[in-house]
Amino acid sequence: MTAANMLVDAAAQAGYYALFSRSSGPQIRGGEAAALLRLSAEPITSVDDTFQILLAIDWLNVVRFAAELPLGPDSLILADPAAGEVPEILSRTGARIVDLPMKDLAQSIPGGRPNMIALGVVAALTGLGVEPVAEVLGKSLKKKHADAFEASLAAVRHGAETGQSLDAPCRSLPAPLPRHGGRWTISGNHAAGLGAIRGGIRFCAAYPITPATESLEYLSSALPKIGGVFVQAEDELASINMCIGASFGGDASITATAGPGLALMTEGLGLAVSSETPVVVLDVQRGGPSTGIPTKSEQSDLNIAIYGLHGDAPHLVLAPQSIGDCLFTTQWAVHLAEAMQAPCIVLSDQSLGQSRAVIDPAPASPFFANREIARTPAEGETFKRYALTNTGVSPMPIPGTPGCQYTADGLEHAESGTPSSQASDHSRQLDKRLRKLVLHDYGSHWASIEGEGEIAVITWGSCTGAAREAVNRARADGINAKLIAPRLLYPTLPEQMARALDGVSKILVVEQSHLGQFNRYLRGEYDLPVRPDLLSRPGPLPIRPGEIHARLLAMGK
Amino acid sequence: MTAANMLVDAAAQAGYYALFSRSSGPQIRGGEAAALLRLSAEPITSVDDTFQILLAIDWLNVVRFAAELPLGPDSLILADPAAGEVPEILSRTGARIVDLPMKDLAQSIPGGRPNMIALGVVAALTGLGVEPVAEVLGKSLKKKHADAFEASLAAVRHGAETGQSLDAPCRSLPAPLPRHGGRWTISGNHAAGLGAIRGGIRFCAAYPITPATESLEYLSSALPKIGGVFVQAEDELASINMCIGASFGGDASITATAGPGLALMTEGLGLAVSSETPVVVLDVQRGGPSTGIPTKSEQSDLNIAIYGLHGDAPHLVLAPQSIGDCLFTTQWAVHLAEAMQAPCIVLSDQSLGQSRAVIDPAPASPFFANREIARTPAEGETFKRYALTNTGVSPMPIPGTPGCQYTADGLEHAESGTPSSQASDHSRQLDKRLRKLVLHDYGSHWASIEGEGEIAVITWGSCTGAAREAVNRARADGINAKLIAPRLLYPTLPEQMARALDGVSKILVVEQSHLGQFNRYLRGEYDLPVRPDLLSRPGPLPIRPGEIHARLLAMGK
Amino acid sequence: MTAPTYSAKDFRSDVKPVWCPGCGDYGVLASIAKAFADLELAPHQTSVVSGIGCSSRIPAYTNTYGFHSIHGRALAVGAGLKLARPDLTVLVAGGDGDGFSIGGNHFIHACRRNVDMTYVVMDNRVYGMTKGQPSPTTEADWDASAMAPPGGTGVTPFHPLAIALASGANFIARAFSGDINGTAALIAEGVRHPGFSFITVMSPCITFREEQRDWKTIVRPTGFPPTSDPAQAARRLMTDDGFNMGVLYRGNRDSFAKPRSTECTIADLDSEFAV
Amino acid sequence: MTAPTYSAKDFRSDVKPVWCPGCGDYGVLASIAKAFADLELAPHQTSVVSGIGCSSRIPAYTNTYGFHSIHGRALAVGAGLKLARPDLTVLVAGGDGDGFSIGGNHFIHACRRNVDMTYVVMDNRVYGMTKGQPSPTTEADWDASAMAPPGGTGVTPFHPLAIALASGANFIARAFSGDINGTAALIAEGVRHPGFSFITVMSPCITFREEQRDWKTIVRPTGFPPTSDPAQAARRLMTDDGFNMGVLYRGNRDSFAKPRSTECTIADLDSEFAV
Ligand SMILES: Cc1ncc(C[n+]2csc(CCOP(=O)(O)OP(=O)(O)O)c2C)c(N)n1
Ligand SMILES: Cc1ncc(C[n+]2csc(CCOP(=O)(O)OP(=O)(O)O)c2C)c(N)n1
Ligand code: SF4
Ligand code: SF4
Ligand SMILES: [Mg+2]
Ligand SMILES: [Mg+2]
Repeated sequence: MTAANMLVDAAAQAGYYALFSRSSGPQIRGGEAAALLRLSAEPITSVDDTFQILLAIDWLNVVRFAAELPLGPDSLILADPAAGEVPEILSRTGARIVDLPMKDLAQSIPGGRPNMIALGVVAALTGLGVEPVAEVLGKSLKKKHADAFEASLAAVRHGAETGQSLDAPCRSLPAPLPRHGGRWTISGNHAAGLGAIRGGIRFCAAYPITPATESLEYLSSALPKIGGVFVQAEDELASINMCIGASFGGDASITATAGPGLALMTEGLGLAVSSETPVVVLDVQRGGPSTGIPTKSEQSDLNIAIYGLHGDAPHLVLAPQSIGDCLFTTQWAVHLAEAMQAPCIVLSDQSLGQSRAVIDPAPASPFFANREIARTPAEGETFKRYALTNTGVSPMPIPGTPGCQYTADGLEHAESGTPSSQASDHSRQLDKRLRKLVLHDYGSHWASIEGEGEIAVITWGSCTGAAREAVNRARADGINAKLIAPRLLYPTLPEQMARALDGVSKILVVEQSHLGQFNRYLRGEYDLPVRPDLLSRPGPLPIRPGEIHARLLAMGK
Repeated sequence: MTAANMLVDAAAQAGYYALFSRSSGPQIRGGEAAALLRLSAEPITSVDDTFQILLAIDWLNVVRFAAELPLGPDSLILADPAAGEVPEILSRTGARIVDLPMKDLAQSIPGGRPNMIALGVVAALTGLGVEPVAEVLGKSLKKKHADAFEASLAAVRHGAETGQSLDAPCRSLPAPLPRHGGRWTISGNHAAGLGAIRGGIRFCAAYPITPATESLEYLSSALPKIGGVFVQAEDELASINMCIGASFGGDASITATAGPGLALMTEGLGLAVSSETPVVVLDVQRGGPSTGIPTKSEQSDLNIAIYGLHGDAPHLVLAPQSIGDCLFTTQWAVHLAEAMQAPCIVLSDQSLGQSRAVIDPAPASPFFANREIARTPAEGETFKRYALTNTGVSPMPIPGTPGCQYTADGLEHAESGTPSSQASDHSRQLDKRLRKLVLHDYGSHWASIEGEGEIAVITWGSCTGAAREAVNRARADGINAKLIAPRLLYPTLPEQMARALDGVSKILVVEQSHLGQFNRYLRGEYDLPVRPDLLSRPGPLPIRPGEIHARLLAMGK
Repeated sequence: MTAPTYSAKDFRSDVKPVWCPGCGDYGVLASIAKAFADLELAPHQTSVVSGIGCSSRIPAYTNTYGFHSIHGRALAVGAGLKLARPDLTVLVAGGDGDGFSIGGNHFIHACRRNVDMTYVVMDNRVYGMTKGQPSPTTEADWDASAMAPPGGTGVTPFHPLAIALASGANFIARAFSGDINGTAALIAEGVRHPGFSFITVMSPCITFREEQRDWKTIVRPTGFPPTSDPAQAARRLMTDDGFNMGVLYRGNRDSFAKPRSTECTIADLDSEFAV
Repeated sequence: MTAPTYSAKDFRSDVKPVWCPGCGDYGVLASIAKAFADLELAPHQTSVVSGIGCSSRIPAYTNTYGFHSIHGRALAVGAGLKLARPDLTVLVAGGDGDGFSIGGNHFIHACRRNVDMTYVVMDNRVYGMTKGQPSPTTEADWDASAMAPPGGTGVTPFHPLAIALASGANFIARAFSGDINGTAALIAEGVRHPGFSFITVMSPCITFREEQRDWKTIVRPTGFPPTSDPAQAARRLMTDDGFNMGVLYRGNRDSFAKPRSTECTIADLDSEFAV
């Protein structure tokens, strides 16, 4: 992993974009693990169809995730013969196998390690070269560990020489594009954390859970620096309710979790709906149901995020579409939650959250927590917390404001907040809580809509990148395809969707779930012009651009 | 309430059917309260459009639920003038107002109480007569409280005389139908409890909550008599997980709750899905979201019941269609959960659960817990708990069986139960867990399908009675309408629904929720021939037959 | 100009309680209002947070920033509020079911975390709101409930004060709702004491536990001066019969608070990700 | 024919643990297997129930009826199982996070309810599985975690044994995972003891708390004979430094069990509703 991280940094240094994720076996520490890397001169938002190079220092129980390493006849397997035979599941892909005795090569360098040899080989084969790698090595090691630096650099050079001399044809990277400004390396979980803070989050209570923990680690260290508060709660029930308390107190609040934790939060989310207390929940989805597959990605929390609250409890659900978009979408989530005094769930997933990418820096965006604040009422007026306004948003006081005392309530209530079981109060407050969501102007951010044509690919979240790539390929093939990827999943925007679907006569829904959750949601919530085709599969295998492209080719005939 | 209960018992005694519910204000004890009664010579499964008689001893804050007391020009308000003016919201309905000085009348009888006067008046006006009332009074009072019995009876007689002499035209009950066997008086919550036990439930862990508590009270007293176990748990997280533990141990298990408790159970339900442990959850729905309106009815937990689990977690959701059907459906739920080793949610609601009805006794039904049990494997064979069978059901051992030791797991697993994060194990187990649900033969119980025609009313749960009555009225008007009310809400049965919808060109969906949850579910899950019309409204006002009928008339034009 | 002072009445709203006539909770409401007035607080600087139950209805009857949250979660809501807004006086209130049954985990963690707030539990040894089921403090042999088997649950009741002590609560007291002044004084002392203060108030449910009307004849002031030695407090609590009123433990742990000062800008945070 | 007897090995499955080499939990696994063998139980009559965490992976490594449930709920699953099946030996196992953080409420209620089962907590004062966050037993100043502020959380750690005592646990012991025989003996004694037995096992996380390797040099047998006096036990626990191994409390409450006998038929139940 160290070597792969260095390669990412080196690529960034040299002006390339990169996408880096990892896959590993069940051992808590050690055991088999693979670093999965894509490098490109252009921005990357998706995995590729196959890997060009598989470099194996050893095999251990690689079969446990071999299916996650797609190879083809154009792929190259560089393997240390000392690690034994290439597993059949990999060799039968037709990939070309080249022996690379990394352990032996490393031994020829004093202090050399096989992973540095490997790094050098890859730097050579991709055309990245040794220079950027040396620079990264220098930054991380030179000062404190001069010996290690020298040894590593020597090993990298040795690897690079070996790489160059290998009879291993391999697409080299094109020259990097000219750079405007710097680049970032960031994971989706960190991006979400930074987006939250940019949006104005100043309170986080949370309970650790894979694969959301890095967001929490980030917030736990960043929030205090910026005048915010982070608390590790005793469980998710406490997390969400602490956030509600802090938000009632005036702080924009967030918690982050994964499926099992989200399940524990739905009662609290219902309270946020009814008491109209803004709060953001970042759900980094993993394989389900139940404990499922904590370290692998899936898009199967859509149902619970949209429909998982008891009663009629409309709220906000957003989904970021790339690692970088985790920042924008979380920032927007804070803005929307605060503007509408409603809970907002952000559906990220493991493949976004725990992957690291080289991206262009996130531009500033205008979305900030901006609650409609109630002020002390004029003499003789009484404050009504849940007043029936036209927008559905009722000004909310910050505790400490004289004259606005009220009781926030999860019981149905009259405009004042006093509990009421009257049909009229109930329906008026239900209407108001829905109205504020549907009347809000979400602008163009509600969806990515790209291209024109009769065939629409409708997808969401982390599948967006692959779908975009597939649509672009299909368009290059002369197929009139368009991409529709809602970033706002709930509430639904019937008019906007109808406009996006104008002229569409075939639909392909793409998602990573077993039950086709997104497809059912689309059919139930929208008037689609046609029964969609569905490309859906559970995790952990990502849906790759080639699969979508193939479906589009078939549909385009 | 005592008087109303006696009237129900008396009606039952005399061979009539009855439906009795109550509505009250917020006070924990005392305060305004109304007993809502419908009496009929034929079985009743729905409230009526208006009340014929409103009898008021006092008014207190009746406006708090006056909307729940529909009156019309044909209605009669009998009010004690001592209680003051009839509230405007009631008098403006055009109902005829007749003075009835119940307090004074009561004072003329030593020990007489106004409610017994009222009971006598109603007995006379409905044509029920004093005899059955006297019999009921005798049963409840004669032995222990001879004085009270005499006083009450005298008051009832005095009331009846007054009633007869009133100038108050009122439809009398027709003669009762000849009876075959006895009758029952039972509430939906008790019926569900009895159904559970009939189905084989022998364990219940639960936490009290309105309006499910009576089910628990029933089970807590009935289970021990029949060799079962009842535990009051510390919370709903404990309830569901204790049930899972007991079920793993071999006991068919149930818990009962309402929305807020169900929200806390979804993580446990996901564990039941993944570990394939049968368990039944009775959710008696109330007004939502959050704490909402605990004492009033609504059908707004449909979303959470079907879609509230994280990950892809298919399971069973059923809904009873009448008070008596609470028995059948809960019994069936036990059978289905056990047959498929899956959690089953039964969606009752306050209007079914807390209403009391006179019904025909529930016939025996063949549905019983009948788990596919694994036996000690033959020498040399190893037991695979999650074997990939054709039906999707894998035999489950009872702990204590030699040779079948395994670990139940919420982590994704291989056939043996050993955790696995491999794509192939994941998709195979997901397929299996879905397969067992969709391959099961649910017979005709999956839905009530009545009548034929181009117009279909699709409804569910407690709305079924009103919809049935409306369809019958429409058919009497010459409109070809049919009723489709799925008792099995999840999984969905596309073929059966398609057959039910054969020839249908107009659909009216009827439900009691604000967001039209059932409508979206139907659209998302089924291929409907046409975009449905929707008659949907949140609680607490029930949807009455006349409203549905009016919509059918409009659609039939 | 001196700051206005407020009387107990100013801390009461005009919402009529749903409580049964004679419920002990009326006394607790009066005590809270009196305590806030005695502490010379202003209504808009106070907050009363609760869960669900008869007792948990209390916020709406106060004129404060109230939060009637969900069953068992009041302490979490209260802690979030106090951590976000150290300037407010946060009082969390509720019942024995809300606090010790469904809310038990937040209770022990609140004791341990020691956020500066005051927790008032109206203990009536029953679930009043749901019509009379045994709670964690209900006597093992109480069986006048449709949800208890004849002879009672047989489960030894909890000792919330002992658990609070073992979990790290910084101030522990017992009060009786019939004694409005005494309860108000204990609440005021709890509010003043740093960290997490726990005050259990014996508050009769005259509807489901009529026999609790007798409490007024049984309660007595504790004979001991308050101790700050946990071992001594533990011994006393383990042998106490449950009717000694007063401060039973007064600890000296620092309260948990999060300093809120801005050390950097968003641009600084951005720059951590620059290549 | 005499019943077959089983050796510790028979209680082990052939699933390879995911634990780090050197993790303390290997010792606990060995101790459980040994305890079951020493108790002359048969694998099919035993059950090991857990939540989620490194330690909670243990059921799959035993050859029993295991249940690897969800985070924090092991005691509820275990109680349901034992109440339904009093004939089985039910051992519940897990970590300090699972048991005392998210599972804290079930812990105190299990102590109080006193169902006859044995709860073994592998306490490593950290969340191992999620890569090293502070748990309720983590020292206030431990800050080698990406989720703890510099200087540590500042929150005083819990004392689970004291809470167990205050909550009514019937048997309380402390063990060290490095001492397989000693731990096995304590587990066996806990299983034999009626009611709820709680055994905390100090089980080092050598990956996130390397310093816990030193525990083996610090632990010592408790100097006192076990007491059945709660007040005495409370005093000892309140002053104990956390390194005394052995039985610390041995109570004599009856365990909570539900008799299962059939007194009536379904027809009898039906008839209650007849007019
Ligand atoms: C999640 C959830 N479970 C159950 C309930 C039902 N419920 C409401 S109040 C209550 C118990 C209240 O008891 P306590 O806290 O002692 O308050 P009291 O009414 O006695 O003052 C219960 C079980 C609920 N509202 N929410
Ligand atoms: C509801 C839920 N929240 C959070 C998690 C994530 N999680 C898994 S294990 C764990 C902590 C484990 O700590 P501990 O019980 O001490 O076990 P250890 O790994 O240290 O043995 C957490 C927070 C989860 N699986 N489920
Ligand atoms: S039921 Fe009991 S606790 Fe509730 S208001 Fe009445 S007396 Fe008070
Ligand atoms: S992380 Fe710690 S607790 Fe987990 S297996 Fe490794 S050493 Fe054991
Ligand atoms: Mg109570
Ligand atoms: Mg731990």
